[in-house]
Amino acid sequence: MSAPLIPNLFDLCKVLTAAIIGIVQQIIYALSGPVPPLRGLGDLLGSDLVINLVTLLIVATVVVLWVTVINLFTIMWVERKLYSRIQDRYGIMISIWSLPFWPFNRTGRPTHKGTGYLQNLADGVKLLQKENITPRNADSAMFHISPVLIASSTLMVFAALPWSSGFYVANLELGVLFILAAFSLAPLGILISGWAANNKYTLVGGLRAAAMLLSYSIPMILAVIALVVFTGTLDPILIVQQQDRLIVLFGTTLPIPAWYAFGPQFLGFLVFTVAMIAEMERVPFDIPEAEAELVEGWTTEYSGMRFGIVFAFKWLRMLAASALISILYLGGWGGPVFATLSVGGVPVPIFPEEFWFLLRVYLLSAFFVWLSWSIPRVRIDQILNIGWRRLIPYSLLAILIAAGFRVIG
Amino acid sequence: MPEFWINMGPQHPMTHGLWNMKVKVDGETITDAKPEIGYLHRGYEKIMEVREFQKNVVLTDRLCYVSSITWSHAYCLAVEKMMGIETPERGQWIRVISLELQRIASHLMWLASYGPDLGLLTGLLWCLRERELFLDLIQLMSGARMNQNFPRVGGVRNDLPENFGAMCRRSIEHFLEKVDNEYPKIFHESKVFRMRTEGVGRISAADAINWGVTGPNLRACGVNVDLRRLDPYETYEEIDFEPQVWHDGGAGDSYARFVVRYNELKESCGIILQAFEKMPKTGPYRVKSPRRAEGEGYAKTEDSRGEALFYVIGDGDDRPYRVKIRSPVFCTMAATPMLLRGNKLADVVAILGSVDVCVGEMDK
Amino acid sequence: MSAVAGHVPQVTGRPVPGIEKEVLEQLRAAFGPKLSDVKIVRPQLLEVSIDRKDLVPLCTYLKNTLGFEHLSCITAVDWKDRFEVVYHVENYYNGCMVQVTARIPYDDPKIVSLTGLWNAANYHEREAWDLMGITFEGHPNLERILLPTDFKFHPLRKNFAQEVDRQYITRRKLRGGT
Amino acid sequence: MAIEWDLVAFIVLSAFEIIGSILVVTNKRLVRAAFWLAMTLVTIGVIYLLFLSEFVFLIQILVYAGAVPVLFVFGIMLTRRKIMEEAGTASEEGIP
Repeated sequence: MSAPLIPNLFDLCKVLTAAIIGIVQQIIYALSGPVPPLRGLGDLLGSDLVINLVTLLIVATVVVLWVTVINLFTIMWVERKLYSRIQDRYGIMISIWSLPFWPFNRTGRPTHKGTGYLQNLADGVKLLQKENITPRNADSAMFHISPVLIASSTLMVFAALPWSSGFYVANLELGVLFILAAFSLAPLGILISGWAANNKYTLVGGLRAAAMLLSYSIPMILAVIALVVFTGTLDPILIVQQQDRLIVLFGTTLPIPAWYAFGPQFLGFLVFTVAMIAEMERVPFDIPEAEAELVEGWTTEYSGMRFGIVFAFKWLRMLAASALISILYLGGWGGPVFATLSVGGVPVPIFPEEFWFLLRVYLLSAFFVWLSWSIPRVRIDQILNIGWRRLIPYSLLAILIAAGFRVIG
Repeated sequence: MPEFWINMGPQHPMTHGLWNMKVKVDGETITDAKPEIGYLHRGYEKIMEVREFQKNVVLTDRLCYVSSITWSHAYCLAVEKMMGIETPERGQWIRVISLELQRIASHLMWLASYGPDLGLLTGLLWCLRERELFLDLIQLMSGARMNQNFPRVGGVRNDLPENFGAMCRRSIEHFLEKVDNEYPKIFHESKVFRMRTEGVGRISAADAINWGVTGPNLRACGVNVDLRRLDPYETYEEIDFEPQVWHDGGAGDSYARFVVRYNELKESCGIILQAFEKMPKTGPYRVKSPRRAEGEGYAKTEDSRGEALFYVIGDGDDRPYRVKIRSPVFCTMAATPMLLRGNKLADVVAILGSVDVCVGEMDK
Repeated sequence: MSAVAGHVPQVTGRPVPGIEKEVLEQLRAAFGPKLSDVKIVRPQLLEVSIDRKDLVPLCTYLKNTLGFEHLSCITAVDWKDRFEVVYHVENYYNGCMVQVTARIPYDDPKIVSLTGLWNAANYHEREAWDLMGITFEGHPNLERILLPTDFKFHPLRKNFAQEVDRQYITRRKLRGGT
Repeated sequence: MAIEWDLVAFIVLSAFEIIGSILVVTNKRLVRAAFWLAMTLVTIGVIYLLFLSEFVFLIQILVYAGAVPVLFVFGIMLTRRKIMEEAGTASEEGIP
């Protein structure tokens, strides 16, 4: 029912690398006239081991760029504009004409009536040129390692996260488990950065963050277990294909798509979403950087681009979380294609799978932003209360329901 | 984790001003607290002894910079009582209107800063948007948004602009419509807000009275004391208004303080509208005050944070011999260790936010 | 009359007219000779001045029997030849306020502390000591509250230089000299 | 003679592991020891990958590398008496 824009990213890039390596090979063979050993190098380049390796690298860069440049800026822009509207103001309004270099520094153009998309770029550049201060007698080795640990564990998530049935880096049978494992690596980084910054506020902030993330990854994993009872696999693409049909209830096919969120998995869906909000450290569970009492929580001592990385990782996790929720419960990239144009022999669907997937991701992110900017922050012991006393029993109940329906259904 | 002291201040997003609350923390629960004040001490009582009576109004404006008319009015009332002069009828009504406008602006500033304390930044933007309405009204009336220098010894500086009543009515209707259905959605009806404020920072009525807590913080404990009713000054007898008291069981926690102040917003709007009806349309708004004065006078007014008292002594010179400023926040600060003990570290913000600390008047 | 802990005092919130004459008689009956220049300034306000010796009996009488539970503020006044500490005490039940003035000789500025009766006195007495230099015996921790702890003077005293008499007080003189 | 790549990888990984575990024991600064512990546990996981068992590797990362060192650091922080005087976090004025 749904067709991807890019049927297979790996093959697409393979064509690209084959072309490049072909040209390089010709040059080497041309050079190998006077220098015979070069011929061996040419053959090595041609072997498919090197081609596969280079294609994988290109695919990885494409997805990482797609996530950390295009999607990160768009989601930051969506959030800043949305919560400004909630707060009855314009939000970021910087326009293309505010750029200082040649084509854009024309005078007389409104620099602040634009869409505001470049504001995040401007913030990034500003952070780049800020000084990276390490607090005095801080544990500098750990202080520098933990942002790397946090950021890399978040990027690891996008290695296994498919954006449509063709657009992914690696399609693992255990993709969902890989993503959960990557999510669970961050508490260690947060705790160590809180400890290493030699500041009471960051220490308490780090402790709280680790406590919260630990106590919320348990219901998250239990909810996924409840889902796996139904799907039988952990491969995201198969899960989405299973949800790509209409609900058949007592023989009549209802027009509702068979997303897992509608079926008996509804409780698991709620538990998973709440646990994801906590994993993302969004405002209802925003204890780690509770501005009011802990100044900035565990990110207080970071400055410059190190703070930029640590701060951007919050939005990357929001992106990963809404993507995971839409894959597991909201039917990933299922959606009618309506019409396919053939552009130069290549069938290009008007509403491809990527469109439907991004629509779900950004709607979910908008929901998280709306939620986190309209309710205050919950206290740390209340969070742990909710986590241990309410979410874990609900997730166990979800598993019970799923198993029950599995037996009956 | 051994007990250790955490400094909440002097530069801390929670303190809205320069004071330091040292909190002894055992893990997450607070075992002891020690406020350190005096960072903003400008020695007002000493400076006031070298300025003429009327010139001190400039100083009392800057006591609590969020509700400056209420403070200058209290000072002028004390000096009038000392001199034995009486403001004419219309002057008293104009004073009542200016006091209530300033009270609404001050309460809105408190509500605006209470939202982000608990993590709700939207509250800040909404409340400040409404506060602009009232700052414009105050500017229309007295010429400035802050530090208006509006009250005079023996009356007010100038009369109200012509259709000030109609402007006030329009702004108040718009404001009441917002207060009735927009704000309760993010404050009263939000479950998380109730979780963060109910049962937090509890103080019993007897302790509150003993420690000298006054104003909305005391009425939140269920004690029905409102100086505009108990010791009516200006023309408050003729206005029938209902002091906002927390009725069901002396809760005395942050949520009670929040509800009391929130209802006072609506109450003050009612008072202003009543004042415009009962106000004499014409008449003097100011009486000439003598240059030198002898004797002592004291005035007690209901400031937005509690009982503001001025005790002025004159010895026949044209400047006061001694001025004593009783600041409600200075006295409530003595009771804060009692409020904080036993709560969590994250509650310090909710409690001190609901006590509405204004550093200018606390340090004098 | 005094509020039992936990029990919310039933306060009508309305002033009782003519209460100050009643309170005047009760005070005269209990402390007749000791009170000097008792006068009613205006409805709801009563002025009494006594010597510092029998301040505590008067205040305990006011608090426990007459129900004056709210100590509004404590003012220290320096009259160049004597000190005066003015206590404003208020009764929430009938809205009456009594202003008790205690005279203190200039040479030994000492008076008994009232923190036993009202805890509100704690901060007021510390401030009076901090700015005027009157020591309150029996105060739990009488130390500076508004001024830095290593400040040597009591600025509100009349002999402390006023900004008008001298252009400015040099920092060196402030820290070390007279 | 073809180099058995998996044997080389195994040797390298186990060398990492041994060094890490030695560092865990000998390190004076406890938080660093916890970090090295996490590092050794991850290398053990990677060795599982060598045996082509991804599931065990993922569970190892999820449970061991994600939760156990965090609980260790929790334990360290909540029990040590002189929290603020430890070499890495000696703050000048100490507890005010």
